[in-house]
Amino acid sequence: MYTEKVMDHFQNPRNVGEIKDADGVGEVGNVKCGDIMRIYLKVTDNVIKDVKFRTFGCGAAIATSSVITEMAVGKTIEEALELTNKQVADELGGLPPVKMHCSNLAADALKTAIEDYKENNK
Amino acid sequence: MKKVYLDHAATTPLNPKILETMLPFYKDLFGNPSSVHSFGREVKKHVDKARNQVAEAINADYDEEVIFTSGGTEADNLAILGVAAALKDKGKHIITSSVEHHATLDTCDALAKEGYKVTRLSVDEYGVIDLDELKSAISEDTILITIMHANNEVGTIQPIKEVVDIAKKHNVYVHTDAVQSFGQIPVDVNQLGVDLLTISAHKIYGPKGIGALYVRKGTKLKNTAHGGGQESKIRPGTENVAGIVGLGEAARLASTSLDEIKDMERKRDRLIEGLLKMEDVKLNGHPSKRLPSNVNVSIEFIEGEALILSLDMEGIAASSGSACTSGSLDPSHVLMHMGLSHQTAHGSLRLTLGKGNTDEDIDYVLDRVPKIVERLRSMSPLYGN
Amino acid sequence: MKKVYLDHAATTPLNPKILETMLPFYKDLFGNPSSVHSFGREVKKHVDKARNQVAEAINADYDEEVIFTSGGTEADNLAILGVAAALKDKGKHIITSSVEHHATLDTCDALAKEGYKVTRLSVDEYGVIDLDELKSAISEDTILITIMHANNEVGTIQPIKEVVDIAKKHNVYVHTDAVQSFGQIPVDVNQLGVDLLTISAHKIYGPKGIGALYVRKGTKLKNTAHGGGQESKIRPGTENVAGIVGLGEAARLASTSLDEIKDMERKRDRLIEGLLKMEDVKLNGHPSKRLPSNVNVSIEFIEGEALILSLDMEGIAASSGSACTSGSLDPSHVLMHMGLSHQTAHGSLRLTLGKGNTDEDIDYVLDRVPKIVERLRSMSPLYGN
Ligand SMILES: Cc1ncc(COP(=O)(O)O)c(C=O)c1O
Ligand SMILES: Cc1ncc(COP(=O)(O)O)c(C=O)c1O
Ligand code: FES
Ligand code: FES
Repeated sequence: MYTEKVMDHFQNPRNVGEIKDADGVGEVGNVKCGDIMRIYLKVTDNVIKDVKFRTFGCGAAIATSSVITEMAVGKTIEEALELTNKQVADELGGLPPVKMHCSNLAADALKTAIEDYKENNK
Repeated sequence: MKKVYLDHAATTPLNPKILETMLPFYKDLFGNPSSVHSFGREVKKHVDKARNQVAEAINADYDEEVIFTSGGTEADNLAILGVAAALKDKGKHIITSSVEHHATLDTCDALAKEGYKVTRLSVDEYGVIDLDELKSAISEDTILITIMHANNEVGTIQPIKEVVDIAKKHNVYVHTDAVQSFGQIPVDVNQLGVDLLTISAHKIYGPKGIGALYVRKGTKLKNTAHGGGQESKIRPGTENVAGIVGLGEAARLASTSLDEIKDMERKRDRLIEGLLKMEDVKLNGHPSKRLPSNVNVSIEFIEGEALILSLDMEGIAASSGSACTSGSLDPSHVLMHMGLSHQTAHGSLRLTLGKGNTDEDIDYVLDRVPKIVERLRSMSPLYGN
Repeated sequence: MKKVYLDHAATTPLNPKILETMLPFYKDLFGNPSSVHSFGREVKKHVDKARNQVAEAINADYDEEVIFTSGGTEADNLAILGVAAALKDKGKHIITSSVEHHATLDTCDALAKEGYKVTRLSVDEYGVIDLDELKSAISEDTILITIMHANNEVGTIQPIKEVVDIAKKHNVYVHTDAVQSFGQIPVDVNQLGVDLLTISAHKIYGPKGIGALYVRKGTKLKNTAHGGGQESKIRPGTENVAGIVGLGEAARLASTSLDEIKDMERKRDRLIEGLLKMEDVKLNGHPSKRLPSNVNVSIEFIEGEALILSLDMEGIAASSGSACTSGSLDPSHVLMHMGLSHQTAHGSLRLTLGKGNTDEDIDYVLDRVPKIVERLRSMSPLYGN
């Protein structure tokens, strides 16, 4: 069902938690299956220095949250905004078809957090 | 790693004694029961014997009232579509409940698309149907009431006898899906009074892919498949002989071992008690009108699949009301109809006991679940602060 | 007593190697393939593997084109009813032949009662359909042509590739029942070009109660049963896992052992030759477009069932076109449509070879049949003087 990489990220999720003085916070929810994903960002000189997440959701939801935090760290805001849902899924070695919308969630949550950062730094 | 299987409502291991009775039909006794020659006649006898075993186990009056099918799903389909087709000139109204198995729900939905009227009775917070609602739902046009004997997710037992009492006054057939109840609580077609009843072998330590529909003598039922003369022409196709023999033996063993059930109930209650010690955990289903095997709790702030996967890594096989994994992403229709919120329904955990589970299994589960729940909650944006 | 089984068209013994592959699924690997936990996931892999084995054996492009069913009968039903339901707005005309298996014939009859138009193509004296008749039967309204690959009674092989060529010009789906041909002659869905194809495990040394329908990608087919999400939602119900694994292995072995067939053909021809030495005996079916396993002769002045019972007493398992025993008293519809008289059709003998039959078996049969025939003829008012 899930690839080894999905299971690894599910079992040992990277960057779980919160950032107290985050520069940006994004939360998205998926109406269909009720998951909620919250992403916290720390940004210095336009580069994402730290990302943390909290997720209520299935194995895929947790794994995509985890992997996107890894993918985002070290990227500029512009680069991070270009991360796509498909890239997230590919990074995990693929997701079951019914779970594909979960990867949308991860990319969306990151984008929402970046929007929030931009809003805060206008 | 320790392995604890607590998903007996999904399927049970095959009892080795039952396998033993099946093996000859994979070896020398390979004939086709429809054949005239001795290879066939010999096998036919065993198909007849299995039919008798099932009939006796559910206290049917005639062996021929038992029609073998490829499982519970097919038996439910046959009961509902078969009665609908046979009685379509009498009426086009079917009554079911909102918490049925998909084999029943989806079949009723299919009929609804063909112009039948389907009433889905609501259930209370415990998952029990309302008999008054049933009474007022019955009309001249009603041809069938199909209500499951016990629910597969929350284990709630429905008042089938009372349903039959009401139905009889209006001359309406009653079908019950006894897939989960058979082998756990008494299933007696005459005591219940039903006209049709579904069982499935793989829930009672028999093989997968074989089940039966009980059809009371005289009940009007149209075949839904077409072909040879097998199963009184109601269900054509060369018989799954080994499966049938296995179901016969499984039914025989199921009906004679209701004693072990008391001990299962005790273990179930230990599990429930232990799980309810965690904060924000609630029992789903009825506290007493409940299958001896069934534990179903909602654990707030976490999602079912994540919990199942984590338990799996500890060797514990469980399931969740959350249907995330089975193609649909909607939370359990059963829990939703019992009034749970979307989110709470998503965080359900079903543990279903079997004959092989020990008290050590319960200890192990009660040790691991709280740890896993804590870990998942610590990841959840819904929890804490 | 010597036992000679010559009724492989009715069912085959299970190959012990195939049983070996099935047994783990009756033991440790008992999980439900739909379960999320490892007990389920492990089993799911083997269901997928079996699907791949079947797909490869019939040269399907995608594994998902294989839908497991409870046998050939269900697969035929699903193909015909499923296409009829899916395309009912396109048209309501179905073409079949007059010599199909009852699983096809009776399903078409059921549709005819529901207002579909069914054309039953006639056959020549050898049981072969007429392609010109097919051409003129196709109309705007035609949605499906279902013609069997090889006949179960007389072994006649139909020109399916040519049927497909004609059908393609009119954009009409073709289904073929390959239950008898698979494992005996090449069955390649792409070479044949069919859209749907039926196979059954118990005719190819696999277990009873499991079969498959090949459904070419993109083919419109409506599910006929309703429930869980198994088999791409086309065929719900907990999978007969052991059966599926057995079918997978049987399909693999069937497709790689077409060599043994040559030797079977030689034995078949010995049998035919020997039987034709008797007076007033005639071969039924095509002399060359014929399954390697099939012998079917009409023996004048005697009745089939009496012959079968007599052979049985000598340990020989055979069958007859006479349907005396299977509920109906009419003689074989296949033989009648091939132009045999009522009386001649009643006196048919079908011997179908399997991999286990030896030349000694043939000798034994050729020794006993004439004696039995003589005895029965001496009792017949139609014979002699
Ligand atoms: C209540 C109920 N009905 C029907 C079924 C379907 O039976 P089967 O798995 O034999 O198709 C099940 C099991 O999945 C069930 O729990
Ligand atoms: C040509 C043909 N089609 C269909 C079937 C039915 O298959 P099953 O016995 O698996 O239901 C048979 C065998 O009885 C057959 O010979
Ligand atoms: S959380 Fe429901 S599908 Fe991912
Ligand atoms: S001869 Fe007796 S039934 Fe046909």
